[in-house]
Amino acid sequence: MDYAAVVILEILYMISFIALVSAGLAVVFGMMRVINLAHGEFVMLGGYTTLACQRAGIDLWFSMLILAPLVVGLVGLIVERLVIRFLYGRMIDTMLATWGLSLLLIGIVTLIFGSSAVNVPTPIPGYQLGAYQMGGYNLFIIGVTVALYIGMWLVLRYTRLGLIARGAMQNADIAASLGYNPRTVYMVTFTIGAALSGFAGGVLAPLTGLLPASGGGYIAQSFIAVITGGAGAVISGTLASSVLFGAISQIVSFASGPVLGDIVMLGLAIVLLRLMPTGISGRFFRNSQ
Amino acid sequence: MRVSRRDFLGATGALAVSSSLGSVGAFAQGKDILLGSVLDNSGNLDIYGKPMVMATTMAVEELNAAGGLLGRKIKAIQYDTQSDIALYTKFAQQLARTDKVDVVHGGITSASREAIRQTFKRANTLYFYNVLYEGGVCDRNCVVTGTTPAQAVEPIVEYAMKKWGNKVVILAADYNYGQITAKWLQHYIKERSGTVASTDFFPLDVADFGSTIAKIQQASPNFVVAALVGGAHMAFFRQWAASGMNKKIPLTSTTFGVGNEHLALSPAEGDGIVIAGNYSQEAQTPANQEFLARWKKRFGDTKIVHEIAVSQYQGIYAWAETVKKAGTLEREAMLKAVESGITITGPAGTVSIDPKTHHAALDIHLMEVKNQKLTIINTVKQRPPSDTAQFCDLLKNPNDNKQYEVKI
Amino acid sequence: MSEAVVETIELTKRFGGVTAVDRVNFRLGERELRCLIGPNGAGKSTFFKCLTGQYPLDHGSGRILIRGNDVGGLRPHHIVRMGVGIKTQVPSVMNGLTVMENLWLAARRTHGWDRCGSEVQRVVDEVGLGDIARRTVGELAHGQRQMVEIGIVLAQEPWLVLLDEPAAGITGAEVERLVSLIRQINQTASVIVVDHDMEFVRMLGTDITVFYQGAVLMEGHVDEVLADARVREVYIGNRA
Amino acid sequence: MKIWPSIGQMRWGWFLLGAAVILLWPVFFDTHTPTILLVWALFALSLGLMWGYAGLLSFGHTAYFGLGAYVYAIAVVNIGESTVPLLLAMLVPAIVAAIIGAMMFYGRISDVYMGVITLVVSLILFKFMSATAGDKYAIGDARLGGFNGIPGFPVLNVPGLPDVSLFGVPMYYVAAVALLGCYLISRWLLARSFGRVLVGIRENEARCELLGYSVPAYKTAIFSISAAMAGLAGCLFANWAEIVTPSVFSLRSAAEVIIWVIVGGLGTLVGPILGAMVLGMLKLLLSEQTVIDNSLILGFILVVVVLAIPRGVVPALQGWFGKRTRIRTQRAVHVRARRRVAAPAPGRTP
Repeated sequence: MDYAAVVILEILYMISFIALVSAGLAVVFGMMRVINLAHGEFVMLGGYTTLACQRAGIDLWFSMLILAPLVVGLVGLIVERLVIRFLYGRMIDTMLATWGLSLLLIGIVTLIFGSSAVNVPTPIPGYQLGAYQMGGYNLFIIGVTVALYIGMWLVLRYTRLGLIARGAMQNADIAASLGYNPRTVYMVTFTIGAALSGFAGGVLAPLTGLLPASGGGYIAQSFIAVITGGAGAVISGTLASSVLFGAISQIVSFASGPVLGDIVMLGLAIVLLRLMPTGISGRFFRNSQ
Repeated sequence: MRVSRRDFLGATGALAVSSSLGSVGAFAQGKDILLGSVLDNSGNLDIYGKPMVMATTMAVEELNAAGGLLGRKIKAIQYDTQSDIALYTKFAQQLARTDKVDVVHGGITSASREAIRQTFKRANTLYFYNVLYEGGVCDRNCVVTGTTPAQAVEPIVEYAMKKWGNKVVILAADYNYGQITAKWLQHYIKERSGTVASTDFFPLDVADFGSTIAKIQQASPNFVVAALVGGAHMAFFRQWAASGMNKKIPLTSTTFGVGNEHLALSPAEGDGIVIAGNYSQEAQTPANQEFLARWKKRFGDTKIVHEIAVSQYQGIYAWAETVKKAGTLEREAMLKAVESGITITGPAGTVSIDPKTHHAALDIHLMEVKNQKLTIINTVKQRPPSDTAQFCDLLKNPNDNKQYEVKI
Repeated sequence: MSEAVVETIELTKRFGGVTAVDRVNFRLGERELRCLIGPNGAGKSTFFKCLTGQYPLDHGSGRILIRGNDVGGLRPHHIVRMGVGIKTQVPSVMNGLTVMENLWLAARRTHGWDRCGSEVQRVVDEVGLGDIARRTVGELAHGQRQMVEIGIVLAQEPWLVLLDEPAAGITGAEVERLVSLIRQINQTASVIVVDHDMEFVRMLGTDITVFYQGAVLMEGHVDEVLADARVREVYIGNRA
Repeated sequence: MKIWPSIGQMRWGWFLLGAAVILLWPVFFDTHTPTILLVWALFALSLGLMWGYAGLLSFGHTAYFGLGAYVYAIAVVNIGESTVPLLLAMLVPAIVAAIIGAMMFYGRISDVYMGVITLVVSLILFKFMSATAGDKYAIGDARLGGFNGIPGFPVLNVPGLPDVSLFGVPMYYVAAVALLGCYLISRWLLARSFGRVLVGIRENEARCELLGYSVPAYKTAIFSISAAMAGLAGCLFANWAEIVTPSVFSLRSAAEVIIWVIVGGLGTLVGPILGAMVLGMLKLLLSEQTVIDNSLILGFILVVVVLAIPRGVVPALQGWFGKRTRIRTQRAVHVRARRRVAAPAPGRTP
């Protein structure tokens, strides 16, 4: 019985994990049709920002919840100004340029921090669940993810920013008709997307440890979740695919091992893309956000 | 197209310059003894490789300062393999065929060793592997100065089973080191009539151990042995501590500390992990203290010194001793010298090469992590590589070229 | 009764809740030239795309017979291979290639390697593309690209030709040239032209099928159709 | 043929000069490093053929390179003689690509999704191969070895003579002949109707369909041919490295080949070859120093090339030095090639 609860919590954690690391990519992809292959490195940068701030004596919570998204958002802004804005409408070129960017960022972080694994202390102790000892921080991540998605939904639904965003998602001209330069909308979107990635990286840092190359581990999962989710409905699509992939990969992990979990998840992604070439949201959530 | 061809010629021209530079350099200093090394100085294994590269540099400098070998200077040719196996084979061939070095010290993971060992054997280049590993390599051309399971794994099992009980969970890295070490673990545990509740393998890029930790709790063993390797696997120790398991089920490891993992974990997270190995910076021997002082003078920071850096350092000294004894750099004579028994004293104690297996008998410490330090619980002097010795006798079968595994 | 070149029986096409084509029975005879007209949204383009296989046919929603063969469910390239030439609404040409290269690809489908060169030359002459034969199609004006696409259809030597709005973007003298080209095509092939340019349709001077709200409103010769009160009302009323 | 200027013509003079340089190289210089450069060039050629002429970008083309390497290693360990393994190393990737290609192309999957699926295929292979260290993972006598890969398999031998191994200079010639041969085959394919239809498909898929060409069949065929070439390159790589590890399936090697091709230039065959040789050489030189991180430089090059010379170096040079007509067609061709893969926005299908 306790074990069932443990399994369910781990599944929830995996779903949250995927949803959390996918959020930034989903926003950028959903609104700009830009697939940012440096997304994993933005997450990684969030982690290193947290680490650097924490080492500098800044409060850990403040570092991961506020500073990490700020710093990575700024990096995103710079990247958008220097690279991405020249490539709008050229999807494959954007993918290539951001891929180059990801290598570049890995190199820079390696130069600064070295390529050894480093860690941020875990600020929440474990707790007892029946006979089992559980990571308290995992609960925090589940909570943060839920809060993040509710927040995103509220912003999209009830604010002027959200209105513009929803307009841009359907058609870039709508933003223009509302009196906003689409280029500005893109710039802001990319910055917000980067900030969300940095947020995810900051929050996850205490749990996973940091390597310059650890972005690669995030990109595959979030890439697949977002693309499978589809561009039609950022929140519901990404959530749906996170739930699907998170649950399945964790169930398979429990049944056999983590490797098979990954492989089953990837295989499933191929099947889904074949069956639903416009993603889950293209099929089921046509008119929501 | 015309221009692109010119481009091509330009590139190949550069190539010619670079390759001829290499051979000209080697020729001009033809009297130097050439010591090659292939180690991961960058990439995700550089936590192991960087200090080994430094140790190589330091050992060669010290030997040269003491007059070199056979009256000749030693020149180190070190290549960075960037944690990429393909570069190992490339540079191994370069060392053996182009640079024509007299000896090679290198390789970190067992995967990298197996990628290059045969190259050196074919090229008749003496090869030293100076890293703890899963044991069993029986190759006359290859000298091993790192620990094997009989030396560093059995003491853990012995100590932990006596102290905590006989139900064990094994977690191991999913490549030959982890696979074979897990077999030895199972062998030693069964020998002491213990039970292995489960054995799980993890590819080097796995960083999420949530389901694993839950499964371990379900199995509720008396203790856990972790033979995990590399940066991503560090996450296990963190997640283990984050869930509070470090207070509940004792944890031991065959690899912890080798990459200075104890420094990356906070005291609260790392304390209590039991390991066994050849080296602790805390060892109060004069040899170790002097070694650390020299390191500090040369590189500044001694924090990063770990067991396999010391192993590499000792390996080079053992080879130097071999050359002195042989009086020549001819491979056969050096091997004869190895087989006559070589003994040196290094920072980690006495290293004596066993003529039958070309492995080293070493001093082994049982250690516990306390406040980011590897505190020595007890020490066994000159523990022999008895695992490999079960199968391997190079004096009798000099042409043996196999890696033996324990049968369970 | 002679075999029809094209025949649809109760052809129906729905998109979601909208019925774009509603139980259309249509028949095109040998060497016949027929115009499909109708106001925007009348279903003529949808009907056309059903014929070409661009819109797959739903199960149980009528049949399409081309020379007696049921082609419902076939993909466009299968239909084309029967000897059907298709020109789509938006000029669909290979923009990065030259005019001659475009024609070559069209000719190669029906002709052997050795004959393609002379076929391309024939079409260039017939359509009057000589001046632009070596230009990259992407650089040409809209009307010129329309003519290139007609040329592509010609190069296939089809016995059934389906043209969707061939006159769009073509002006003055070019229209006359187009009309004579279509007549020429009609010498060897049955032709369906979809267009709503009345002037152009009048110039073709042929039989007409009028679509309205997904169904056939009436059929007849151009003069009697254009004189019909219902057609005038539907057409002009809706266009205004 | 006068009708077809868009596909670069075979220039025998330059080809013979290039071939002469490659074939005479071992007379003067060391061959170990040049061998791998030839192998990488072949790999880049395989992707350049498919991407540059058919407009199909496989993000995970390294899957077929790696499959070639693994198939060779597994087969040669079991068989001993290298001729059949060499053929299998081309055949198996070709079949796998044909299956995956048919699944994608007959399913009308858009270009971006094709990118995702091809990448995921190589990720799956990477994960799977990394997890095969246990001794239960063996095919015949060959243990897959997980992260270690398969070391110490017999290298290529003279067909029929298992004892006469080809390594060193003979191995270099094998790679040289493979590269030159595949180049000629690619040229031949492009000069046939097959190649022209591919270019047509790149330019306008719907039009080719309406001309009666079976677009999915053509795409599947070129994907399969390209995979066979990549497999051959992988097999040669295995012979050069004398070990096969899962890193052949890694994201990094997937990225590398794309960088070589895009830097060298799309819509040419010599571009990818030169791109691979120059950047491959750069990669090797960089690993002999430890000051600057290797990935930093590669990343920088990729970003700069995409921004500054999106056509790639060779077409840009051709543009500057070639005849005016050539410039125009090359540019137009190229722009189409990029735009075609760029245009469709997923999730917005009508």
